[in-house]
Amino acid sequence: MNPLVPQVATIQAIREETPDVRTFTVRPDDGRFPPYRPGQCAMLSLFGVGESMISITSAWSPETALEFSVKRAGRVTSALHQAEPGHKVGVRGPYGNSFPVDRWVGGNLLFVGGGIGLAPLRSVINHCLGRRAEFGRVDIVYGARSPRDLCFRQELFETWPSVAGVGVQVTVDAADAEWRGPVALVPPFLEGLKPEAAGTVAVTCGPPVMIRYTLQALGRLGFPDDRVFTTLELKMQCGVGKCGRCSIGSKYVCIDGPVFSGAELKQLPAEY
Amino acid sequence: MTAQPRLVGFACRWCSYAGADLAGTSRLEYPASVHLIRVPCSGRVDPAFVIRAFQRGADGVLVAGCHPGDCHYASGNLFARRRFALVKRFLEYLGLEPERFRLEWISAAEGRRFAEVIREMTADLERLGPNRKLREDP
Amino acid sequence: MPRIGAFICHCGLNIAATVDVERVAARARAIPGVVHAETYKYFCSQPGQEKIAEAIRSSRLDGVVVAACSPSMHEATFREAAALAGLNPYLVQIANIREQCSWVHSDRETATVKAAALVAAMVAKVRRDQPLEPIRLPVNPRALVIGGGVAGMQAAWDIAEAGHAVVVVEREPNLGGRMAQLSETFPTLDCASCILTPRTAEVARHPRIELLTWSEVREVSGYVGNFSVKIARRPAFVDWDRCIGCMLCQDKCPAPAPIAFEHGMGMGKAIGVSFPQAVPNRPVIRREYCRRFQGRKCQVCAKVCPVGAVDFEQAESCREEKVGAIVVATGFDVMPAAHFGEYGYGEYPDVIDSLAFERLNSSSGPTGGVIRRPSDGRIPREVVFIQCAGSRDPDRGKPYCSKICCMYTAKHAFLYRQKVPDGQAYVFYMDIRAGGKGYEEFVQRTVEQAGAMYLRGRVARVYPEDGRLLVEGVDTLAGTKVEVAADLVVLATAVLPREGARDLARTLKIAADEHGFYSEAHPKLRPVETMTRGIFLAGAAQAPRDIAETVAQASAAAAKALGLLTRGELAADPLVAEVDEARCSGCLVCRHVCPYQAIEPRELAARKVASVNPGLCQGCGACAAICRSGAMGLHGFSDKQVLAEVGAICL
Amino acid sequence: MTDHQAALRDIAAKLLGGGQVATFIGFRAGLDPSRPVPHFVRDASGAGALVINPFCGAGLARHVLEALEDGPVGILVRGCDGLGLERLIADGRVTRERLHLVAVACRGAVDPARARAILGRIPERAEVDAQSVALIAGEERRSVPRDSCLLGRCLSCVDPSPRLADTWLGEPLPSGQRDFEAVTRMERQPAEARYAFWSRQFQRCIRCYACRNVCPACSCRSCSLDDPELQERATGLADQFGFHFTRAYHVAGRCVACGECQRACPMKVPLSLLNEKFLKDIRDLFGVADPHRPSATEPLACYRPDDLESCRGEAR
Amino acid sequence: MRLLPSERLAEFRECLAAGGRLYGPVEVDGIVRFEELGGRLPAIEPGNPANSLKSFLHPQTEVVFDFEGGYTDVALRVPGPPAAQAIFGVRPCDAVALERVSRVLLAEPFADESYRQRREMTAILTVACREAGPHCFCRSVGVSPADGRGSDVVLYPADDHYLLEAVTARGLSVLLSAGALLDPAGDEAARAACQSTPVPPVRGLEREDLPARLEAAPYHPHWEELARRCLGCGACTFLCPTCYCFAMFDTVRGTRGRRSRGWDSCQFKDYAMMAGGHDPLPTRASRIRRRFLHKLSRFPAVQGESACVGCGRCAAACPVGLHLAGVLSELEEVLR
Repeated sequence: MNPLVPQVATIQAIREETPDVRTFTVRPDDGRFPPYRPGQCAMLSLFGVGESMISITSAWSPETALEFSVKRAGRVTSALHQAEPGHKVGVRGPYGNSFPVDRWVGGNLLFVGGGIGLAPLRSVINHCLGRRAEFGRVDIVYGARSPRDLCFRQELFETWPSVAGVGVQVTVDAADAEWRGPVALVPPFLEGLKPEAAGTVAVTCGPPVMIRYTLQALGRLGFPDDRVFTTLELKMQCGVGKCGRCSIGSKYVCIDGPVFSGAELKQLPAEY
Repeated sequence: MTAQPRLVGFACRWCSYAGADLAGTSRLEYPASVHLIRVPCSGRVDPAFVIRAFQRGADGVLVAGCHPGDCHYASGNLFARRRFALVKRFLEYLGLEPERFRLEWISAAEGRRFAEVIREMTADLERLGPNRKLREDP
Repeated sequence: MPRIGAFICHCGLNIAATVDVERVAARARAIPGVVHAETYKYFCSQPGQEKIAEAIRSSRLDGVVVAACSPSMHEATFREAAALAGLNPYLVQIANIREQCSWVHSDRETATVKAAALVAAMVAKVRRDQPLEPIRLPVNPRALVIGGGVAGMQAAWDIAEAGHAVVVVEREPNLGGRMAQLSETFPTLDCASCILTPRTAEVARHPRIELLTWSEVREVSGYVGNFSVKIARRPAFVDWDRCIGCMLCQDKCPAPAPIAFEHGMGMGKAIGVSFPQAVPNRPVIRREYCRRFQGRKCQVCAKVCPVGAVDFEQAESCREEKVGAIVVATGFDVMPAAHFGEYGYGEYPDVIDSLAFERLNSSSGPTGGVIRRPSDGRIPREVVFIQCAGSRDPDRGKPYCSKICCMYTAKHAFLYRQKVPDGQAYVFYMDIRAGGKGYEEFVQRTVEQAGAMYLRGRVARVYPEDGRLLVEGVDTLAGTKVEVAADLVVLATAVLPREGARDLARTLKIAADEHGFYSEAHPKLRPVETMTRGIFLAGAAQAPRDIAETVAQASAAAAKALGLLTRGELAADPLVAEVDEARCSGCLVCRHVCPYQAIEPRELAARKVASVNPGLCQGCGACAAICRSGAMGLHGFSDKQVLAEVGAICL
Repeated sequence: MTDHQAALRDIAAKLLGGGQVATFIGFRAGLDPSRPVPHFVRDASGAGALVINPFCGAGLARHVLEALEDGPVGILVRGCDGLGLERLIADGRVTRERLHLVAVACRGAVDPARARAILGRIPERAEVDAQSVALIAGEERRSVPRDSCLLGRCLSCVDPSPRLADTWLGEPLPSGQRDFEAVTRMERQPAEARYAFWSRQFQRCIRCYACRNVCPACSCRSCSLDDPELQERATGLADQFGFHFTRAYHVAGRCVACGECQRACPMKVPLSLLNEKFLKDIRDLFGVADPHRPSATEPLACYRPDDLESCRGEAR
Repeated sequence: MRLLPSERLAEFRECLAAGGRLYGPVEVDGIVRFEELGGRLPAIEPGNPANSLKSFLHPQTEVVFDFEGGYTDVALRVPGPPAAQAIFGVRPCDAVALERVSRVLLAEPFADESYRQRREMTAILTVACREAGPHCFCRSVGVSPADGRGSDVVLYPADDHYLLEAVTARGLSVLLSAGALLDPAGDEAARAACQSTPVPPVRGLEREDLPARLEAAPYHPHWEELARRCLGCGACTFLCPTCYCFAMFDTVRGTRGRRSRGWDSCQFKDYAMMAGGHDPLPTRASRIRRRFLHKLSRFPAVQGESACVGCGRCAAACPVGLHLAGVLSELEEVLR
């Protein structure tokens, strides 16, 4: 079977997260989508428009449909934002590596997200919370440009905080009238929280700039490179390591990534 | 009913499109081969439109505008005249039959002439048969 | 995804008889993005528009295609209907399946297929339409009137009376134009100046009217509501602010000068006014006749002037006026002598034209209203009037009828008989055109009371014989050759646009016909508007007409101008060009093809891009077509829209 | 030509040394002597690398666009480069004031591949004159006709000398008139033969955009050929016809006939034969004497009220 | 080993043609390129045809699938399997290049199905080189003029005959099908001759430490120098037998549509530009550097061998002489 040919799937529900982020619930018409691990992506496409690599924000289970949180940016994602439940999409995957969750067992987890970057984290957070007993303390630090740009509000403010041993800290770059919470960029905000590095794995995802400064911050906080993880995003055409688009050095983000440890990142040329 | 040639026409809204309307109000019958696309002025017609029509399966293309001197915008049709004089020759240079592309001046008062041009051109295209040149595979 | 509604109109049986509208609707429904398709008897009717509005609301439409009659019929109707239902009116497109389908094809099958294709094309187009807002243009409430004749004065007066400031530009030193040269007016024979002088005074006095005489329009830029006009005032060599109008200068000036006003019948002075009642009552020095300017040392005027207003150093001055509307009332000229060799016009002093005859008639004229022939000042016993001199003569003159000649010739014959009771007037004519209130009756009076002899036919030639002029012609009714020995021959020469009318047309960017008369936007429905928004026409500048019509038209032009000026701002069609600055390379080839100078370069960061003035742009799309990169777009007719239409048609 | 090399290096060094220009564009030796490459000298000391000889085949005009970002540019110009720069200036992409043109008359450049084929080895030197070309390698010196080894773009050249110049190397040569003889030959072919010919040519095209990227008349910031809605990415024959029509039409009346597109085409698509058709018709229809020499207004951006209506009636 | 007398070449061609479409290098309009052979014999000249072998296995554009329907219903149709084809007159370097490309496109778990099917339906008959072409430098990148990798059959030319060697099972069956034309052969002279064909070396290409040297100087100013000269066209990449980058695009005709894939070039601006506007390869220099590093350092790092096979096409094609061999010798200087 040609890996470039997608499964036809149907949009079942659309949830508006923010003015420019929507979460699509998608179920393949043949009902089967291979099991996927937290951090993996899939090629989501509109027929006649094109494809876009999107991280899967849902945590896999046999019955739940796929969820994708999509930020309106280019041609495909803009068209997706015009789509309605019942519309057909193409989906192929899952692609890429995933967060090495099993290697984290027994440790504390620190998730640092920015903006739409919470999408890939959400799948791993929910995956880990599904295995709550296997981990120590779980801290979630999340920030967005403004209160209206915060994704997954329900989980942020209700679901996750209600889980034992889970702390959620939310900040915004710029407040609005209602906002009572902290106002700060994520990296300094994180440093201010002084999370305990010892025995903790840090996972971060967000805009390139935010990732860069967060990694530096984590370094200063004493997190060793091999216990810091992030995901990279590059333009992709095939998603299966053929089209050449997403190569960084001798790696292809689509198959060798998107998850990289801080140590691996240091090995890559700065072409991302 | 036999399959008719497909004739795509670009008509300036002030003269030729109105001329076609007049043909209508005068109930002058002409072949249904032609489908007009309304443009503000023959000077608006980019040769890319003509090429696209041939690519997508038009058997002929007509660009129609006001008579020289009568352009609602003073000069649009005079630019069009130069542009399509070249384009027509170039298309022939590429091997297209001359009858497949025409630039015509049709005023708002020339409903009869519009019908006449369509009849003529349709007859030419029927004689030539379907166009395959420049055309993508259906 | 787009949510487009397609509405297929039966137009009674006009469409439905030839096109299977239900099938067209079904085809439309099959187009991706079309979420609603229905047919109805008459969508243009109130209930029809209601249906569209209802569908827009209930199906949350973001695009509407109405398949019906030509967009020239009801595009506006349906756009308004959509707007009322909350849909941007520019998201409505019309598929013309009546004029261009059902009315011209009889085969139901082919017509139906074509109609469906036309609908598909419009669906493809409307999908790529953007919501647009009309362009709001501020309107400068002032008006400019070009020409200070009876037309210009009437227009200026009406506009000023309505409360708007008006600038009147007149090429001559004073107001009045042609009418001021006339003696009496037909058919009532009131004296022209008796009617005109009070009106002239009113205009001159009016607080909201500014007179710029001895001046010319040099440059016009801008657009409707926002014209900027450069006006040059020729040097009068008299400081009009100082001048008290005593005219001592004129009395004492030793240099005679033929002044245009007397039309060759009388002389004026190198300094002075054209006629006694001139408004403004201020003199000008005509360089070409002034001794001082001819290098001789005459200073008479300067010496006699009690207020030292004479200023030989005065130079041309230029000023700029900002106005919202322009009324063009530049009037007419008559055909020059050169055309009439066979009549000896210009050769024999006693062959004159009608305007000259008006001066001979005028009590304020050179002869004090006594009709004397130019050669020897004798009172002519026989006068021959030749009509259609240059008019209705496609070969040698003008093809058109000058319209006023029949009447003023009758008037001349009548007045002549009044002043020379034993004189005999002959009138050579082609036809008598006396359409107008009391006109025909007046011609009859001329024949019956004034005993003028009307001879139907053309005059072959006029030649002198012992002090008189022999007029050879044919009486085509009698079929006989006629020969009249006359003391004076008066030619009803053809009416022409004012000299320089074409240049002014270019300056104003308005159209003129082959003869130089300004073209109206529509001969029936927009007779006083030009194709250029904000510029209106009054009087003989547009075509030959008499005073009554001229004044009526002047008021009409004023009303049109007021319709514009009374609005604080006006809305222009947003279907204009717009530059995608990110793509523009700044080659500005678009600038060369823009007929409206609407494109200007704009500095953007370190580079130059084209930018369109939406006020000037008329949406012709020449720029969009010549732009290679596709940076220049045209709202409503973008490359992508037209290409999509092509694609849809060719499916 | 070659004998101007010392002078060229001298001038370049002065311009760079004196700070009048930030970059000097010329040629330097390539991997083999018959293949010099465009070179960008950044400081006076580098001027010694400049070469000038009959193997200098590439056009230089298009390179000023990038180079100007670093400041004023000095550039070696032959007739073709000069016209190319005139085009870029007319298009408002380049300002004359920021250029220093070192002009040289050119009798034509040798096509290294053809020369090698003739000699059977890489030529080391060449001498080009109005009649013939001498190819030299080691002891061997072979004199051959111009049309056997010059670049196609040089064989049809009528502008050996640039019209713009700030400094001259040697004397200008007189310019000539284009004859469009190749176009005329093509026009004489039957329609079917022409279509077959162009189909064959366009089918070869690999859409590498070299033709566009070397073209001094194709300097748009964003090219319609990159817009998938205006030019789909597919490469079927219809797409290829569309692509080549658009490329040729977009330079119609603007092409300076430098022939760079054809030289650059790795598939030898005869692009000049397309450009020249437009040039010929512009000359014949609009009476533009030298349509390839940039003028104040492009032939398609102006009109005469009495232009002939060539499209009318013909189809009957 | 079999022997084919030169005079039987035409018959041999016929029997290849019997197996499906047959392509080979021929001169058309003054340019030698792979075309359908028809009645012609392959033009076996030193060097390579203008277009590379990849055109037949990884075409310029190909259909991924067609679709039909609207927003709420869509049906996909994938194209049927490719027809059998043979390419006769390939140069060893081209075949080796194919083998390199296969390492990527056939890599599991996501093997490129259409490429795999094409490869299986394609017989590649290579003619070893007795003479180097104007731009050849295969030896500098570890490829020999008699290299059999990637070929199905290799023909070693001798004065009046060819020595035929089947490299793969597919090759063997080709030889069997042509058995009647072939004589048994013992002598290996032809092969030896080809193996010892001289190919001028390119300075710096053979260096063991080349990858290290390149990676060590990623921002060397010479990359900028190259960028000034480069026109940013895709000639080098599209003609390169080992460049496999492609892009996917959709085209629509009413309710029917098509998703296709087509060659793309890392030398084009926007090649890596992301929807958000972020571009990891924003400058021409960065794109050129990417290309050379990929060929000479990064691909080898993963695949153990260079992604350049020394075919010399970039040298023949580049309008400004900015080709791998040339650039390498330039770098050799500036990196010293």
